[in-house]
Amino acid sequence: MSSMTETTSAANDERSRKLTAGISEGQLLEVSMGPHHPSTHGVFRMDVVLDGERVVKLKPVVGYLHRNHEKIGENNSYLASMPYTDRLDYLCSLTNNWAYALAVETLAGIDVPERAQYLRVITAELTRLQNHSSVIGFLVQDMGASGTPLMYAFREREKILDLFESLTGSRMMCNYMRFGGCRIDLPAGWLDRAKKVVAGFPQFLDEYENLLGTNEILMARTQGIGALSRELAINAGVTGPLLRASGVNYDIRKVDKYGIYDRFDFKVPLGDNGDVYDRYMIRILEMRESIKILDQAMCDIPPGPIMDPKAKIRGFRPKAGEAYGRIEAPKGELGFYLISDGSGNPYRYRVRPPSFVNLTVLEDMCIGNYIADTIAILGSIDIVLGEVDR
Amino acid sequence: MLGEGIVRGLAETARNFLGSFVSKERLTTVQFPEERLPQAEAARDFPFLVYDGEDWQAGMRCVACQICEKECPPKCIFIEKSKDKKPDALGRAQFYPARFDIDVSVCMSCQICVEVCPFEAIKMDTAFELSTDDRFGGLLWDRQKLALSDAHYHAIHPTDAAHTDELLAAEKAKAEARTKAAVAKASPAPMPQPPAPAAANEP
Amino acid sequence: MTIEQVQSEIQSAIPGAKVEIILNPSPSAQHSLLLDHEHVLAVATYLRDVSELRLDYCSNVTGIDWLPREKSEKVKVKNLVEGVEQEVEEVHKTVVPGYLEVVYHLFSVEKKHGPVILRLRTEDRAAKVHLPSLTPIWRAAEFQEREIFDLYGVIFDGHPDLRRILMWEGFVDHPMRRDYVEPDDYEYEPTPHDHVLQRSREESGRH
Amino acid sequence: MTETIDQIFVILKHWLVGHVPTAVEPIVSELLSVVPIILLFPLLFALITVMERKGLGRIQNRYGPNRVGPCGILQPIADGIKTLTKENIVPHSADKVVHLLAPLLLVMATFLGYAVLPVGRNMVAANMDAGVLFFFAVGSMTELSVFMAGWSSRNKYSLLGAMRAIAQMISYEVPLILSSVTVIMAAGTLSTVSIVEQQSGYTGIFPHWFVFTPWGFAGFVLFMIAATAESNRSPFDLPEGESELIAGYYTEYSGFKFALFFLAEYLGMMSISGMAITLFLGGWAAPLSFLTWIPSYLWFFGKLFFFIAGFIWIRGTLPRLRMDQLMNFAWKFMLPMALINLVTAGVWRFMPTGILRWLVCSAMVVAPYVLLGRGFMLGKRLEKRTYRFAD
Repeated sequence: MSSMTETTSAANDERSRKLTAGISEGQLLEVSMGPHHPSTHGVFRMDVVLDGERVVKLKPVVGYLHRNHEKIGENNSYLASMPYTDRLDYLCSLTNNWAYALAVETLAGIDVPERAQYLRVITAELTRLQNHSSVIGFLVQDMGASGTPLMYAFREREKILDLFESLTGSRMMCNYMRFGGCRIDLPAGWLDRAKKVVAGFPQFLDEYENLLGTNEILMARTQGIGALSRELAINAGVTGPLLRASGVNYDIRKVDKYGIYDRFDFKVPLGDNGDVYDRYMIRILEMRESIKILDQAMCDIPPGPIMDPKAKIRGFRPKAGEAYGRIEAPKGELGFYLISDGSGNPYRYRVRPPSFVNLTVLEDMCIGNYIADTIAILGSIDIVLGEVDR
Repeated sequence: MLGEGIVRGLAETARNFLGSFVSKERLTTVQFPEERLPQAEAARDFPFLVYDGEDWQAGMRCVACQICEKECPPKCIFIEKSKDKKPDALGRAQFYPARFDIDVSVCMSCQICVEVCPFEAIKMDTAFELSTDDRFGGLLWDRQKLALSDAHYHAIHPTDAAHTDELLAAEKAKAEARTKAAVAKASPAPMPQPPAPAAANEP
Repeated sequence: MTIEQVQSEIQSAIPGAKVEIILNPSPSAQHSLLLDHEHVLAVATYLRDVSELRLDYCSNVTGIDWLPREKSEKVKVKNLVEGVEQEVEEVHKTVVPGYLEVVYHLFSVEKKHGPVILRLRTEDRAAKVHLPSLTPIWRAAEFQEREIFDLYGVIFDGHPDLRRILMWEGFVDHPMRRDYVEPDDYEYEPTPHDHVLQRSREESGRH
Repeated sequence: MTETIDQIFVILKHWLVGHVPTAVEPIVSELLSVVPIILLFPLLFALITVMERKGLGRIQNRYGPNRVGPCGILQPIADGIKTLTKENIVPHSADKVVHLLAPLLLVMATFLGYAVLPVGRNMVAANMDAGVLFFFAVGSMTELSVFMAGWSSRNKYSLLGAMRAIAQMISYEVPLILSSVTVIMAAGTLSTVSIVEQQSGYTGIFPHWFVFTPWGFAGFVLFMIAATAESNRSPFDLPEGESELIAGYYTEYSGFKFALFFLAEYLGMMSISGMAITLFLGGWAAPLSFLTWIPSYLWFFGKLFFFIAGFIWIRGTLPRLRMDQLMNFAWKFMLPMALINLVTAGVWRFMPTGILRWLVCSAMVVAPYVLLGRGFMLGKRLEKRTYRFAD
């Protein structure tokens, strides 16, 4: 019960009141940052109240990209929702695919063959690499580095997207996984190319750390900014690198051991301060762990079928019931909750988007900081509006 | 805080600045219209309808079963079944699409139609420079625009096409065996049934 | 801990709490607990702080709209109406009023287990759509409950900031309800797709 | 011969002036000094924009503009046509007169600074006795126009940007001027021409530039940091900080007025680099005695190019500071350092020549630098962290 007072959003109002005590209404500046703003990562809006440059109140406003994804899912067959999941978090379509496939497989009790599991791990970890690298690029870009870190990140990301293209036919909208396996097998020579890309990745990370790791300006801008306490992080349902930067050891790859993650030797980096710098560094360290997983997976991948022979592509109708399937997407816990009524379309198709839930604590982190910090904090949450607004 | 980190960063950018003049690894830009990367075999853009032989109308594999129309996530396919039947590649009388329209402004290149098609009749093209100045007519492709030869399919997706050919050959052999058995059982031969996968899909 | 154990634990800890098990017949076997409105806050606080389960993390909050006499809900209807007589597998033609349901998926970060699924149901779909908010217990529900309020019209009592979140202020209906009808007043621009979509709808209507 | 090439523009000007009636001679003479500046530096600005974009491109591992003309060299012309043909949008509630005046005043103010820059031997538009003073005086006029722009736009971002710009420029003017005071002390004059002339001698092959003394080097670094802030360049580009304030004080400007802001930014950058060259790097003087045959103006522009490249390099590397950090840096690091440097310059002046003078003066600069730097680190607890790993 002790954590209750700290974690409620009433605490924010209290802090707001304290900060504005003795300041008349006319002295506060209300700024509507977004929906068209260079660093809101799409069409996101923050209604900010400023005292000078200090944020005293901040309300996130979302929904500009709302297309009622869940309703589309209810009106489409199970299979037809798969390409729509690509468009949720459009940077990581493969992990979205996996989460949805996992939920449907849980719902219908479908097994996934060994090779397909390995393919899923490889593609998901590659997705994590490319997502995290572009996130740290965007984060530093938001702090005013004129594109250089982002371009380095994109240079590496392109290599991974090329791999995705030659495997799935598309760079970003991969639409690769199916209920009970994956759509197509690896083309000839793909694994060797992937190994080369993965082998070159630590070099990029070293380069990146050289560029910014000890940069005094970056440290001054990020250390101690937007600290998120352990209790609040758990209570507010924050997941992913944000949660781990606050020192909570919770990685669904380790907790649920979905797929075949129990076979790989990797560690979960944890931060102690939960500030922007920790989130930035946790992502870099997570990439290094992902490289470890990739090395093992690409070494061990067995031959065999990639689809469960019992799985049906056409006319798929799971029995009535419900299932919640979740994975550790690069942004946090991505869950799909499906209710089947026995027909070809899900009765309820719910997405638990990590970046939407992570936005809950934006105000908590921003109040009392400068307006420039809100940008850095928002960048460190790593939101993708396709997923927030659905 | 003495600026070591800044100096290291400056050294790193200098390295990249110079490296971009010598190393192709660093300067990864492909200058598009002049330079083109080879397209991946799995590349997919918009669907096309495969036809065998020379005449696109006679050789069209599509039998207007409308599975793709139903499964298409953004519902961009429209099919009108023919009233009459025409012989397909195996010589059996089949329906054919009297209309087959795809609205490529809506199509999201997801390849679901290809996967659900039991007749290997719809495949993904790799052409991507498709801009047109006619927003309405130019992006609504009819069956004539969609029809592309099997040779084209072989050219863009050789591995896939070889696999498809195997499947079709197996199908053909099965159908022939069935016809033979039917002939042996009783002449005159009954109307050949559509191949097995299609039957499996009837709700 | 099985779902029955959780049920009995809650019932012994919070006297008077009505906890009903909703079985899930699918292979996922994720069964859930239906709670009553009066005791849900107590139950939630208990589950988070006192119980051995330590469900400190509310992952997912889902709204569901159950229409009256929906054919698909025949299994669930039986659970609701007859409760204990589950073995009866006959199709009842009883008219069950529709209701809105909110589902909470709870996990434990500390003990690394889950999910424990809680359900809350409104009395009907029109007037009595109030439910107690669990945001004071789990902050994670704040935005998700707002979303359910927005898209389904469930009114969460005790929510600190219950406003529309995905739709704009001033929007009237709740678009995720099953019987939602698209308004005909949005900015409209003809595209060739309208024609195709119209025909494909007619076509699929025939099937 | 080398003398003639070096003085060719001066000779040409005198020759031209000799052909006009005596009555208009002063006006023509001034025009002949002013017009080349107004023509040359905007041309240089065009060149620098393409250089910057290509340089940043290479730093970021891409080509940069390469479509217009050979290697994209004609890109500025295309940009110019684009900005000239764009619609001039003035916000409905803006103060229209001030909104129009702000960019004009800004460009005018930045151009005025060039009057006292000796771009070559005998090549200065106005050889004032108080040249340095004049330069800083007109330099501070830019603050006014920036605030005019931010205020008149009636935009919250513009206002915030203008507020930041004022605070930043005024704060950094202090270390900027204090660091140049060392040179004025050493040279004993405020005239830019004499400051350069004092540096144009050689010991052996090495020049007598002020940057080659402990106080001169420290002053130069301080001057350049302050100059970066004065010209709103990264990492001090907060007033326009695009990720926070869209474009800061010129958010509401479009078309040609926007281009004027852009022009002014680069002109300001060049003029302040020119001043740094004049004060610390010997102006138009050759860096080594045997290179004096190369015309003086080429040396000046060569050094200018070097400075611009440095600005681009820094812009391509560093993230932006935050407002409070920027102010802290100005008042808690730059100002004390500039003051200590002033004392150092005095000590240097009165100590006898020799190795001891070097040691004492270097220590006087380095010790406070280390102390202040470490102090910053400890005060904020900034450090490279280590992380825990869980299984």
